[in-house]
Amino acid sequence: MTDVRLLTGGEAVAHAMRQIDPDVVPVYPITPQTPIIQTFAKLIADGEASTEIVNVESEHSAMSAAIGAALAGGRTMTATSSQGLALMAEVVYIAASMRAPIVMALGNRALSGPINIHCDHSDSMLIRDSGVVQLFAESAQDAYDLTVMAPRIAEDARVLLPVLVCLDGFTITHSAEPVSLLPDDEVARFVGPYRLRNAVLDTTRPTTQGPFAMPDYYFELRRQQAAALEAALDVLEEVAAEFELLSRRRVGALEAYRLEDATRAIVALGSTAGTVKDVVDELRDEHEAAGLLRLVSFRPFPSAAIAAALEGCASVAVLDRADSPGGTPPLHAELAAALYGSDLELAGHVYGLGGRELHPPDVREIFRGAAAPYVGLRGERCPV
Amino acid sequence: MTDVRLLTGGEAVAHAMRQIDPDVVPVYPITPQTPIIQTFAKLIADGEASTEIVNVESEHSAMSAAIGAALAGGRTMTATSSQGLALMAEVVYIAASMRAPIVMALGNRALSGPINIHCDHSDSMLIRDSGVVQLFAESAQDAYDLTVMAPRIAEDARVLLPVLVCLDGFTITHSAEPVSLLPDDEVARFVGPYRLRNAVLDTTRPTTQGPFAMPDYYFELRRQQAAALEAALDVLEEVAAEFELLSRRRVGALEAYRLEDATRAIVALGSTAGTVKDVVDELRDEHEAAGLLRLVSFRPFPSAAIAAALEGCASVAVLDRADSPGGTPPLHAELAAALYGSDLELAGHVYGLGGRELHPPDVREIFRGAAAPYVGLRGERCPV
Amino acid sequence: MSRLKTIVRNQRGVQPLRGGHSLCQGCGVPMVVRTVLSTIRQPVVVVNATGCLEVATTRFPTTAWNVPWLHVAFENAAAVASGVESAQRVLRRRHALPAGEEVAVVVFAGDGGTYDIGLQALSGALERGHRFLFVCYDNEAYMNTGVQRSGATPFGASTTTSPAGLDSFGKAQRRKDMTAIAVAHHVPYVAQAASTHWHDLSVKVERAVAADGPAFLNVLTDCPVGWGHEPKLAKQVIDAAVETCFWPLYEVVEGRHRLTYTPRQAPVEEWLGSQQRFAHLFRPENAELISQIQGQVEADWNELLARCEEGRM
Amino acid sequence: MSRLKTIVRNQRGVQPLRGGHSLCQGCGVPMVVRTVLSTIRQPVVVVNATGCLEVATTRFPTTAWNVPWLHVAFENAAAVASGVESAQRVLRRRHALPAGEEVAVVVFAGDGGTYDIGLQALSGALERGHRFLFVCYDNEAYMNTGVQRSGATPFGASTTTSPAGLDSFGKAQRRKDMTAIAVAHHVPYVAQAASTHWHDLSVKVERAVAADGPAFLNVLTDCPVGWGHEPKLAKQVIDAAVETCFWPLYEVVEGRHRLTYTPRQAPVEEWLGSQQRFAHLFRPENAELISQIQGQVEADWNELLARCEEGRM
Amino acid sequence: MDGMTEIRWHARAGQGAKTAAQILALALLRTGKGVQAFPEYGPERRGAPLRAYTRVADRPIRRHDSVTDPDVVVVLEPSLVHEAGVAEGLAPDGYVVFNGDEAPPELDEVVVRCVPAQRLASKLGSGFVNMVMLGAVAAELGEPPLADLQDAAVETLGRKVAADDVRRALSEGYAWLN
Amino acid sequence: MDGMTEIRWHARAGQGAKTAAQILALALLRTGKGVQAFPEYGPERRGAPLRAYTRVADRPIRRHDSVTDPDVVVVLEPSLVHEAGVAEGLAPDGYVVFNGDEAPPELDEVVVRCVPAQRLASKLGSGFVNMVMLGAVAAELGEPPLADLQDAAVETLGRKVAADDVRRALSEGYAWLN
Amino acid sequence: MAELSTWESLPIAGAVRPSGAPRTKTGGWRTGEKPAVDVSLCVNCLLCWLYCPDSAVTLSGETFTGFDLEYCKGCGICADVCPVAAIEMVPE
Amino acid sequence: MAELSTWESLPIAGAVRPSGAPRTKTGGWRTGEKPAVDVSLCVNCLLCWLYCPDSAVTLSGETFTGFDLEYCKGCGICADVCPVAAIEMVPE
Ligand SMILES: Cc1ncc(C[n+]2csc(CCOP(=O)(O)OP(=O)(O)O)c2C)c(N)n1
Ligand SMILES: Cc1ncc(C[n+]2csc(CCOP(=O)(O)OP(=O)(O)O)c2C)c(N)n1
Ligand code: SF4
Ligand code: SF4
Ligand code: SF4
Ligand code: SF4
Ligand code: SF4
Ligand code: SF4
Ligand SMILES: [Mg+2]
Ligand SMILES: [Mg+2]
Repeated sequence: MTDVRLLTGGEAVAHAMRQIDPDVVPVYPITPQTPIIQTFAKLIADGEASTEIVNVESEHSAMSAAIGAALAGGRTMTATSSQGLALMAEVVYIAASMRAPIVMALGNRALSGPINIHCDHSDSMLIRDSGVVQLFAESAQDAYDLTVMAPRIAEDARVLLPVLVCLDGFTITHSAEPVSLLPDDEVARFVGPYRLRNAVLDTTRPTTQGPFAMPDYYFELRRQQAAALEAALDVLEEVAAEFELLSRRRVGALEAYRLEDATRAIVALGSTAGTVKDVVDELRDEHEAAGLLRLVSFRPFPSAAIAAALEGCASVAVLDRADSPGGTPPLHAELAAALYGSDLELAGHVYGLGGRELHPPDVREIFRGAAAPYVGLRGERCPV
Repeated sequence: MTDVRLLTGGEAVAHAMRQIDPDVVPVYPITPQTPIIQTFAKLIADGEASTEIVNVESEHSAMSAAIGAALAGGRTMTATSSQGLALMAEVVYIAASMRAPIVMALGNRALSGPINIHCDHSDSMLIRDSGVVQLFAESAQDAYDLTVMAPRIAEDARVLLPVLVCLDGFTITHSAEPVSLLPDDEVARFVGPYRLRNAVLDTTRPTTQGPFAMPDYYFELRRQQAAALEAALDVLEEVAAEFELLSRRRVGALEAYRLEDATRAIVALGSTAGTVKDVVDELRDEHEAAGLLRLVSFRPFPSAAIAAALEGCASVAVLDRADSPGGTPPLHAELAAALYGSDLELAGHVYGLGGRELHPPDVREIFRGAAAPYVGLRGERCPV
Repeated sequence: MSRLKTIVRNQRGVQPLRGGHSLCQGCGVPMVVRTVLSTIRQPVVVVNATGCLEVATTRFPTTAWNVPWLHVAFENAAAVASGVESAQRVLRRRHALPAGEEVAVVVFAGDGGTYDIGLQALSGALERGHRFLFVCYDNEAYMNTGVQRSGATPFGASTTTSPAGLDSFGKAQRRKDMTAIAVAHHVPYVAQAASTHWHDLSVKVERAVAADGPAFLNVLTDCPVGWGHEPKLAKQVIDAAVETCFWPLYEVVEGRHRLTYTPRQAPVEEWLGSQQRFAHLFRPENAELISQIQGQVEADWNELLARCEEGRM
Repeated sequence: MSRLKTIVRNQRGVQPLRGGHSLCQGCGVPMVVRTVLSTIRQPVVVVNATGCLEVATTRFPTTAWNVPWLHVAFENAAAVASGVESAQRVLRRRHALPAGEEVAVVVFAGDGGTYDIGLQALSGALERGHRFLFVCYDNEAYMNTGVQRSGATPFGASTTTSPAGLDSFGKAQRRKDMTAIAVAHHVPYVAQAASTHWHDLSVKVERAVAADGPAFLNVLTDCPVGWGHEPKLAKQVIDAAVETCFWPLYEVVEGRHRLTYTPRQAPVEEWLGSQQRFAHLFRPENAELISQIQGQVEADWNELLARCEEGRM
Repeated sequence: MDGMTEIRWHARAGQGAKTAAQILALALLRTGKGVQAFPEYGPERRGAPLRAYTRVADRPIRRHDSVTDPDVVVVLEPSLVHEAGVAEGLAPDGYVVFNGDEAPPELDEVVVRCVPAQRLASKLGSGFVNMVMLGAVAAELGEPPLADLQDAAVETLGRKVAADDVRRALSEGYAWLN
Repeated sequence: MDGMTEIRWHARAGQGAKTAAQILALALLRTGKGVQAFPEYGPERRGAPLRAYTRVADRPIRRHDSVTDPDVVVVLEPSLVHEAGVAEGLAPDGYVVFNGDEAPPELDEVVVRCVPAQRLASKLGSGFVNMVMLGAVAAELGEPPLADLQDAAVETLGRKVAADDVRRALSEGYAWLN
Repeated sequence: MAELSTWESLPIAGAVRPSGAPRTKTGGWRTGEKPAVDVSLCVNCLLCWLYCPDSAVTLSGETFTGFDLEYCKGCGICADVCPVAAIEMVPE
Repeated sequence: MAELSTWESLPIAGAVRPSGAPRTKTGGWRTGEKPAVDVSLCVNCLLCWLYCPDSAVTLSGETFTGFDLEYCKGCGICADVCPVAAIEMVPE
């Protein structure tokens, strides 16, 4: 009775949206998010869902309208990429602080400049301090699953935060893969109705939302938000467990792939993990104790679980698909903090910026410790 | 012959701008940057400098116009804070990638929400991957000095990047302190004329600037930018040395304060460093081997110099004036990466969000290792 | 006076904006808020752009507001309102809201949040046709941050970013004509009003809320601090703006222009002379500027009259 | 034909936009670029907003441009141009540029980068009075990203985000009247033009560049892919827009409106019928929509005529 | 990777290579295979050279890099042999399925199966060159069965095209190389 | 901190406390001291209670936290004793300089120096209440010398005010507590 | 800051309910003058009520009753707009 | 990717000088038809030149000379706008 289709990640997300049938979707087009919103728009135009799509005039307004809609009392979703996320960055922070449980699909794409439409994670990383939940999909199936799970995490009373489902631009958004869809009614039951405690449209119990906070209260209000993110880690696992009952697929905060007895491990996000898994299998066949730690949840960052998962390893290579010029790349820095004081050797690599490919031979080099800090860059010299 | 005045940090920056007399200053008001632009506007209105101020309609346009002006061939400065920086974030990345040597004063202020006008560093941290240089002032004097030095760093052929001079909102922007100004002509001579290789207004040698880059070239163009930031570290020291000859003041990438034989150190940015210095002196008087590492340059992050400076310490407390909910605070994460594999004990503290005060007793607690992760937060429990 | 009694009655004993806020002594904004909100009979939700009104009324944990109130940022009030309005529309369609009167969505934004940084969000919302009322309280500068020039600041006014000085006579550009820009969006209702012409304002609010689509109200509102006049002279100052034709009162219903008040066409000096920000214009060397301003006001006035004529054709 | 020869001569043998770009076969944009740039006699700097023109002409390390060309982002072309223009002004004042003819600053932006996401930057630049020419090549949708609805998309058009479907007839809102919005900014020169009316367009460019301040040109430009017509029918399709009064050609000089071409007022079906994006309107159940469109076009046309009359008073 | 077949499609944007790559994947998915189908994207428009890919394997496909050394290359647009490096990276035991009566000299070094798809499609009168080629590719691969391929194609192309024309084009190509 | 004097000014926004705090710092700077002057900022407007601070020390001042336990509290606006906790944190050996003829009961527990600045300023006819108070504070502190203070004030207040009025107001206050 | 709430006890997102919220008594902002009414002159036009920036004109139903001096900032607008000069600003 | 430049050898910020820049030969985009002119009919109006999206109509000074088939994408617009039907689209 499972409904397996050949869908791009973008289409898969659009189908999850159709099944969730949110109240409001304010959205602005940008490559490679377009397959999501075009597929969804067509489904709506044909009456397969009845969401109110608000075709706003910029991404700043997309997120602003999403906040308005979500706090008014409507379940709200949106989607963007790259420059779109950068343009709405200001309001993403505010959405998190106003605790608006908006679900947003992010087709990861390199930030300008130069302008480029292909995948890297610089857009996600731009808002890593904003207080939103960020979950990375490895495949179109993952993108679907996480989108279905997302409202449950976002709307949990312990969380109440925006949840971003990140899918690699083109590699996931535009690649057709087998995707198993849940029945419509099961999704509807799984996500349940949207219930907000302080809906702005409830004029009988007025609230002042988005007040000014001076030094006497700002810190405390921010701390609340950090606590919500900490709670999101538990909630994510709970929702993942429940989702597993339904789907027999489990997507939690992280996936340890053949890590049990691994001595060398790679840590990676997103679609690259699939490529790494193939190489891990090959190396295992060659009797090399290689393993992969795939992070699904980058925010909240599951530090303790990561440290535990990597405990037996001797060395870890962390793959950043984003740079921080003049500083430490984001994932590398997080790993350094999470593993600080351990004996693990840690090597950081930046790869895949602006859609540069990472092929299995590159992955092998990384496992061998023979890769340059910038993997796949022309003109890069290996460290001595 | 030194001209010592009582100036707020904002006024001090405005006077540096008057002395530099840039060609174009596109700017949009926001607290606590306003003293800078208001003082400067008044100086222009009275004919004390002849800069073209462009009163744009938003910060996104301020940075956009700055890019246009700088690449057209005009020396360009601007200033902003908080939401202003967040709104222009998209274009800050592009300014860096287009290698526009814009100098920007940033009156550090907490990002919304909730909305707040007081100091923390969340705004600076938002753009830490953007590829700009970020220098933090400890005092009004520092703010002046760094502003005078900034064009030299920004415009150096090895760098060609935006340089942000960050001054703590209110604490520096609005506090009056003694500031020693250099003579106008010395500043003019120090900064020299603005010369751009590919000025857009040079219609005899047309260039295409801001092209589209596919996966075949994007990575390489980004790598160039990272190299420019690496080079900025050397250039900063060179310019600092030259500035020292003029002023007898030296502001380099970092300041080691009584670190030589320190066993416990604090690492901090901005105006807080002054408070820490007072406590260090007290502790030294009490025969405690305390020291401070003040970072002036957060981008580029002087990892090697930091590791060297902290080598003799047993434990280091790093003070972040910004949080990364669900993750590691920015400075903490950088330190973890810089010191990874060393024996140093590293403790991270978040403090001062939204203008929360940090008083000497708090600093003592931190030195004692008795402070909570969130210092000065109401309701925070100390770790067990 | 019956309209004012109606306004009082609409409040049902609860001031939507209560005392205890920290707007300046004599600030002109609250009376606009009162007139607008109390004219509206149905329940309201207020969306507020960053600015004096917002900052000074909601210092956590206090609040001066007694109606649902939402603030997100400076430049996006119209977009936030789009979201609220869309949610209401779909929730009513889906029967997920208690039956009852439709909630009126009202935006308050200053001129900065309307003419400049908020223009795009407003324009987009007008194009999409959301049913909401956008009220710009236009005090002609960024007051909250200390009186900086905005697109609404009149030619010649001194502000902290267009200061009069030895080399400068204040703002060098004419003001953006925001009301005309809103009209060009072909929305059902647009009007220009002035705070102290409260009856006119109240009538306009009524029409605006009844309109089947977006409505835009541009309300000239005094700021004693930024304009430089004694607070209690609010009425006199605003009246001068109206009577000199600097700020004509009119409305545009489905594209048809109509004057709602006939001013006595006083010389602009009456308006300029009432405020410190224009004081430098009265220096002898600036005499030419005043006649330039008079000329511009007259030209604009004649153009407006022509539009009103056109409507009558 | 002498104007066309002048255009050719202005080029001095160098095409500002050369072949080798990857715009679609038959794209309507390049001829607008050619007509605009070659009409201008002085040296130019081009600022380009993100969109088809930008993306398809500058894939690194290639470039199709032969004049200084600057691209920063999608929404800020007018602000970037403000910076370039300001720099030129101050550098000339400071004698830091080689003496010689002033460089004309020309922006090219699509309708998305003009009506929607770029509106605010444009509005601010118009208010500040920078001397530059903003050319919107209006192909009525976001083409670069795959034909999504924009503020310029006409009522009833099917796009990928306003698709015609079982429950939908395409875009439900009327198009934003960007030319009128620009006019409301009271800038020296505003005009509406159409790509294939090249002579009219060229004359307008000449006037625009001569204007003492900002100039705005809104040029209807066909997109065979997004509109759904054969590339070679460009002229026929654009002519239909003009002849049906859907897209009147006019200019507004210092506030005075003037028609620059008298169309034959053909029925809108001529325009709608020429493109796939309107095909669904011809289904029987949508007949009402077509007469609604005809009504709107006529109302707008009459309003424009009234404005032109007014100018003559 | 063991048991994986990688196919690269060459065409001009607008000629239906992306769709063909996807239909093949769908039909193979229905036979229980692991599949993936994706095109390459750039700023180029209708008329520009374009590549698309299909991956097939006996188990789920996880790798997410592009195809560098295809087992099969399909040339939908013959003129591309001049500009697009169609044989680049072709696996040693790989082959090219070429739209034309005979192999062009550019492909002298590699194994080529010719399918006069243009001609066959014209003959059928429906212009489905891509479907003719797709049918031929399936025949050469030995999977999926023609009927499955036809079903997948009709489903993917939807209401807007005549199902019979699609089926006929596929079987014409299938027959040619079977 | 050794050798540091911290002064807190209480007034309503618009009464010139920020300026007074700054003038004091400037005059002390001219005598070779380390100084700092800053107000507290909030969303409150003209009329709201406001605090400003002056720090003086024998060496450069580096700390950048607010003043919590001032050595001197200056109350420019007498009505503030009801609402603003003016004696809060006052150092054990600290004192309050109060604008009024006699100390209000709220300040019973602390040392108060009264300066009828309102009355003195009215008498002078110039309304510089803040300058009268500033003069008195300097006298009480024992520094800076009156002339330095007067110069600093005239320089800070600029052309817009009558220099003589400023000087007179300062000396009036100075004389009162000297 | 001991009297202020801890972070765990604050309302989520700082959303404030007007009913329970504290309000700042801004009566202290008055700088020497306060409004006083001669009720015998008052014609109950309610203009003072409409204009008062601080919502400090009190009503009973629709009848003017006086001023709420806890919030009145003493701006004098009510006195200025009263058509019958029933309000005067008087020293505190 | 061996033929592409290394990161150190690229122009700063990717600023390209048109003179040295490679250009894509888009003549291959034509799908079967190319323009052909009957010069004897041509009245040198230059409309084809003005309209050509690919700058593929060549001139000598101000005189029409033909087509640059390296760039011509074969859209047929030149043939459509030629007032004297001097241009025809013909099979390659
Ligand atoms: C993105 C951004 N830029 C700047 C600011 C700072 N800011 C807050 S309010 C304001 C001025 C508001 O002016 P206006 O809209 O006219 O309202 P008023 O203050 O006059 O009430 C400014 C510049 C901000 N909050 N956000
Ligand atoms: C901030 C941002 N949002 C979205 C995009 C994606 N985007 C690039 S071009 C474009 C559409 C351009 O439309 P238009 O201005 O009409 O030009 P056209 O494509 O029609 O030439 C969009 C949506 C972007 N680059 N930046
Ligand atoms: S500054 Fe002006 S607008 Fe703002 S509160 Fe004061 S009087 Fe009102
Ligand atoms: S999509 Fe339209 S506008 Fe864009 S290049 Fe193609 S034809 Fe031109
Ligand atoms: S004086 Fe001002 S604040 Fe007081 S009641 Fe009158 S109008 Fe209101
Ligand atoms: S304004 Fe005067 S007359 Fe009117 S209600 Fe107030 S006090 Fe009475
Ligand atoms: S066919 Fe098209 S591209 Fe070729 S020359 Fe003619 S107009 Fe130009
Ligand atoms: S359009 Fe025709 S007549 Fe005119 S120049 Fe071209 S070929 Fe000659
Ligand atoms: Mg304002
Ligand atoms: Mg367009």
